[in-house]
Amino acid sequence: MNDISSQIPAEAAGTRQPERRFGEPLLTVENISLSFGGLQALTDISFDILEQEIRAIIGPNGAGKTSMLNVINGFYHPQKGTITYKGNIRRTMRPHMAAAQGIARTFQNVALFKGMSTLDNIMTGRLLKMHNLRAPETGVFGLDQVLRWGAGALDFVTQCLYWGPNEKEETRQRAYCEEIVDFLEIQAIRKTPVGRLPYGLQKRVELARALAMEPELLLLDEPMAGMNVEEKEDMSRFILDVNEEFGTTVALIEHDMGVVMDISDRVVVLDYGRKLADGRPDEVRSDRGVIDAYLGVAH
Amino acid sequence: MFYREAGQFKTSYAADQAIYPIRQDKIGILILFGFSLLAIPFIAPIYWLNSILIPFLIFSLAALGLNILTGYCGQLSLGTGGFMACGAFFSYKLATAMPDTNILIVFLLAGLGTALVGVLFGLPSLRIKGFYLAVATLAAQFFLIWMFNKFSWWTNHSPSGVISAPPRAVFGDIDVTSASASPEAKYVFLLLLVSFLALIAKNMVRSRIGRSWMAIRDMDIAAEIIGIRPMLAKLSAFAVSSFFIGVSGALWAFTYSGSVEALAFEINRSFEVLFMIIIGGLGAIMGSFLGAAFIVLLPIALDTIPLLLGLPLSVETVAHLRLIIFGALIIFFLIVEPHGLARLWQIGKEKLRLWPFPY
Amino acid sequence: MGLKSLRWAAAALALSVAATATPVVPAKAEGDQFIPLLVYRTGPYAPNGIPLADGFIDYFNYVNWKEGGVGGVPLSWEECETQYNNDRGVECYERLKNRGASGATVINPYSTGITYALIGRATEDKIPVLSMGYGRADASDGTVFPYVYTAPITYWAGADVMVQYAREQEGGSLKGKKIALVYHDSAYGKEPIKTLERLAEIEGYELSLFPVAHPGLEQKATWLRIGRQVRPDYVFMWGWGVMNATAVKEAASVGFPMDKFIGIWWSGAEADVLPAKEAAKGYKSLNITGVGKDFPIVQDIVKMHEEGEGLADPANIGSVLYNRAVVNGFIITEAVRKAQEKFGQRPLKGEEVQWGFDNLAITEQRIEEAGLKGLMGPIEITCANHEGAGSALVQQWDGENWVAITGFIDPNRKALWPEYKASAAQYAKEKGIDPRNCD
Amino acid sequence: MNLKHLAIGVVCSLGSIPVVGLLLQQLAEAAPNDIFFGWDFYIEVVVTGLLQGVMYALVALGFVLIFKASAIFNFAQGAMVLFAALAMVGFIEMGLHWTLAFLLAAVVMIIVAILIERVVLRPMVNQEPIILFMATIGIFFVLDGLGQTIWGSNVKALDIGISQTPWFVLQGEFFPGGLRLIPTEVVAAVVGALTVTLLAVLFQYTKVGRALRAVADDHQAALSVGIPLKFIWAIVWSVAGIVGLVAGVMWGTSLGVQFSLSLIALKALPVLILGGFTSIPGAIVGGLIVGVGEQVGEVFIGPLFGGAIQDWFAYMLAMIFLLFRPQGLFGERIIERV
Repeated sequence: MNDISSQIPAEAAGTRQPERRFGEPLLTVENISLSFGGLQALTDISFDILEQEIRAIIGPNGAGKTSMLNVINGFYHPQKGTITYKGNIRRTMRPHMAAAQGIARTFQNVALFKGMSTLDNIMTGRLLKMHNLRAPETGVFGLDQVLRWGAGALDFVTQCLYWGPNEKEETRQRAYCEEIVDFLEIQAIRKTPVGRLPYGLQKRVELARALAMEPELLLLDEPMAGMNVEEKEDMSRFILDVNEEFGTTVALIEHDMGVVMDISDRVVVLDYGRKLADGRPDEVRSDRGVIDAYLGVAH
Repeated sequence: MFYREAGQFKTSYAADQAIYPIRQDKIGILILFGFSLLAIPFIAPIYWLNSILIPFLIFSLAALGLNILTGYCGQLSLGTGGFMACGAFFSYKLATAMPDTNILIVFLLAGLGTALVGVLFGLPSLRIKGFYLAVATLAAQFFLIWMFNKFSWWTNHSPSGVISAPPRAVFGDIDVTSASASPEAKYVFLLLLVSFLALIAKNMVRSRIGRSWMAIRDMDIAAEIIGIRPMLAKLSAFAVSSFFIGVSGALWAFTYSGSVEALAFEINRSFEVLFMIIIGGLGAIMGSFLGAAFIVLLPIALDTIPLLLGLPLSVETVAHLRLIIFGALIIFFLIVEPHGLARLWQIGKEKLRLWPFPY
Repeated sequence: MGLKSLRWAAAALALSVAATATPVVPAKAEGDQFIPLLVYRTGPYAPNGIPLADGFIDYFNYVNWKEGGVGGVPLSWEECETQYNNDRGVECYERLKNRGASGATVINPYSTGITYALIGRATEDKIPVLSMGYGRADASDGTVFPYVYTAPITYWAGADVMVQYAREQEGGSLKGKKIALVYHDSAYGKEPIKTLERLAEIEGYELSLFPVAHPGLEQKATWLRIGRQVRPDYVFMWGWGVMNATAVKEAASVGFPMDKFIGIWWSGAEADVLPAKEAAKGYKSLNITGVGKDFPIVQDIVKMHEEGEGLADPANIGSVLYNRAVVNGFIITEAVRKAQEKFGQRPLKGEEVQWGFDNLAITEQRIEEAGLKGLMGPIEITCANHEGAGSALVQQWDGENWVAITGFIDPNRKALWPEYKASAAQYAKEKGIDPRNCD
Repeated sequence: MNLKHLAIGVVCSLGSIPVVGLLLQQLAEAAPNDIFFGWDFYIEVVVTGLLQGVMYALVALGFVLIFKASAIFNFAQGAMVLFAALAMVGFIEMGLHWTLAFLLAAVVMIIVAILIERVVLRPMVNQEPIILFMATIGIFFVLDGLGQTIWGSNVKALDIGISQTPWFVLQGEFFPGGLRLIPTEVVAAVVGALTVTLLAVLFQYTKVGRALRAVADDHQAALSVGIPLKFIWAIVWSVAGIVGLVAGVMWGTSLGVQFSLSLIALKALPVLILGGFTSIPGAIVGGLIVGVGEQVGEVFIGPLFGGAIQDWFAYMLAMIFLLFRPQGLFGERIIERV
């Protein structure tokens, strides 16, 4: 797992066969309903996300798109419905558990760690992958837990002393982060506190942080909001590259229809917390209900 | 001119991650440490050792502890005094119950005990935030002080509830605790201990654990979504912070004051330490030291200024003026540089780097 | 001024703070006997601290004015504001201990907390600590505490006097009576508990304890229980600062008879009863000095003020705590005088003054001669006995003034000394102190 | 919405009084040596607590006003109480009637408020809450020092013509000795109730009140629709100063005006977290709960632990409560969004 070179497929990624692109459903949501007090945010939503596809979620403001992402990464708990992730039905969980299972996320309003530098933000994304020490697996009941605790304590000590395994691990993870920095072309702002960066770069750093988690499923909440055309082009390129080179499944919310139609494989349309349409971009584009929703026809 | 980093290239990530990546800084800090260790004990007057340097070092440690919790993890705490009291009373009980144990181990155990108490009182932080949490930590403050004051077991049934530190040595027969120890020995002991603990703190905040604290501080929701367990991060911050504060409380009772009652750790102590980290700089190890120095020195300086100027002010007027000036200075500093002395220090360094060119 | 220049100002300020913190030794004439004064003229205890500090400076000034000092050696002093705060007290001590021609003569901490904090330090520095009517009672044992003096009387002895007085009021027996102790929940307030508990067994009264949390603003619950539930025959109080005034008010409001309510000598100053006004009428307290201005020495000080030589606020002259400071000052100058007999008339070191204390005997005759008759009882300090066998009287508030209603009462020292000894022995054991030999 | 919540809060609180009483009765039977319980005594303790609670609420009210309008946790409220009371006593000592002195002291507090807004708040707009909090501690020191420099540190009696002798009302079978009421406290309760009503009306029905609520909701938005933020802040601090003056007068008449008055701010903090930092009715109900809880706790539970538990009892009460309702009694429910 820790061998970095194996994590980043080299140029070979481009040679992948198109027909092999989509695999099994990575995540399936079925009949999800969510409400806050009296407010119904999502009603009976079902769709799936296939491995390695780029799935767009669109809809007018207040359609429940962000709530949907929040449900997927465990921040909101739906009152009804099931989520199946990698073939297992998921129980109620906290967001950090979703993260541990390989779901990463960016936010509509940039949610970077403002007091830290770009590099530290990205390194924070590596937290789950960092282990100074690993407890050996013995398979003996109880002993494993004890060993894990012991390893955790020792790990803490090495962090206090910044010594041995800790320094090695820091350096190794740093190298990984530097790869992402290169990939997203943000070398120049490595040590800049992110609070001082312009909005477009902040969005990029946020993507970098999400990538540092080596996610299997990447949730992007309006990655291109507030950007100019060139920035949007850059960002689209990055998303496509991530999807192709790392093979990461992407679910994204976006308002720019042009971008959505260009880069997504399939689109799900929400309105007023209900699913309106689901399908390939060109199918969705011609859907009567979708057009009505966007043009504001009364329901 | 001499403060140039041009020509210093880092060829490995390890070198780039060092505490002081710039060579001049490294040399500077080594000289400062060497001077503090080898020269100050011999040249500083006893008054400086006893009344300024020793409390400064102890307060720095407490500020360091609070800075980990408040500056790095973003959890505002007003319970510092209570945790210092824990350290003081735990170490007193341990030191008197096990007179033959090395005092360093006693301090360590007292710190660990305080860490446990810190975790206990940190539990509400999982539910409540901001000023609500701050007020909730006052519960810890008042409860702990009451407990040490109320149950005479903590003071070995001293009729007045005062503990007085027994003399103990770290090695050989050079005492470092209680009033009978020489100020020089106490100072050197404190300098080494506090420097070591500061190094540990620095290492923590540039490692994984420190990053998870800062992530919680900057945006707890995003931190959780990238996989940080808020409970673990917050409680570990409470534990580490309380450990530092507990050790500083033990040092306060054993090396500075020699004898304390629980009321010595009342709410004002909490505010004092909070001032230190705000003035010094939240989220800066250096800031804890600068802030502690400032708060220790300011009242003494304010007392001395009228004497220096030869103003015939009564003690009463000076005392009142001191309150006013103290308050006004704090407001002034907060307005001018809310990021504290540490930031001023940094700005100064950046200026020096470019000097004599303005940009 | 831009933010930038302000920033420079801030940096410059921070640096100058560091620079000016260097203690300056003010120019003092050579040949002074220097006495550091730890005062609190500000903060929550200022109402009590101001008359105390005023009494000191007026008395020392008076000695210089009248006789040109002690044995020709002028007195000098410097006030240091502690705000009744232990750390500041320690800092003041460290700052002042080496001032003057020969360093500090003696320390008067005027706070039990500061006394505790200074005992070890002062012993190490060989500077006597005179904790007059406060501090550690067991420090009366001069073999364990060679540099600490509790003269003329300790809290334990004070508790004993209170019980004696109450017994006398009850016609000689306290059997079956109820006594409540309302105390400041701190080192200070807890001092009398052991003594009162011991006496409860002997006298047969029932003791109930009512701690009051610092600073003592909240006593409603305490007095509800006292007034409605426990209904004691007597209430004793170990209070300080705002706690006293609050207690007197609350006692009045639950209708507790004021003349059965007796405070320790720190609960019987003007500031303690004034806020309660007429409700406080009849309230009693102990005092270790006489009350009022009707003493030759106080009259002399008034004269000094008339001649424009006074230093303090004349309104404080003759107040309870002012008088106490005068007596305290007198004990110090007597100790210096005694020490001069042995070491000569020059500024003396703390160590030398300690000898003066150890051999100090202030007789009735000497008191009268110095114009303090009625202001204090005789004391006799020895190497082993640092309490000096002083005494206390009971005073009562008549709505306008404090009035002494008894003469000086001697505590039952025979019973107290074994207690001092035992407690001091435990301290010695804990600190690894070898008691000195006084024979 | 506030009225409904207030009603529920009051009913629940009142309802819990007999329940707690019954529990304590059981406890007293279990530990007769430590606890003494009688219904008449209990009622008297509760009444004392309620009256005391109003006094706390008066102090807490100042905090709430400022927090509501500027999201500042104003630690200097205690010092403002002391400063106001000192000013008033100062004017009385100059020979003025107390009503006139009160008005002049109010003017002083308005000047103080304007100064604070000008010198401290204006340069610190948009700072983090914790920095502003520390700045108010700075204000605390300045006001404490200034007050003592001008008026001295001595205890001063404050007499506004309220008798100190307790009344004993309802003398009869149930209360053999009568129910003890202290006139100062009764007056304080009435004044407290009036102050709250006045503030509620001010907030609800005046133009300034509407602006205040708008500012409380969202500074930026309020600013953008043309509400003069600085003016509003000056108003709020003035009102908080005057509420502090009222509290100072009430506390001052019963304790004497002196330094320790500034410490009662600490007693108001548990009230704040119970009632919510932003709710005026919360301050009142919180004050009552803390007042009663504290007195009942100290009288009936305190003896089990050796007493003097008042200091932390209120905080623990508030903290345990917070664990179940993190936003306080009347605070608005927090829905987190990303």
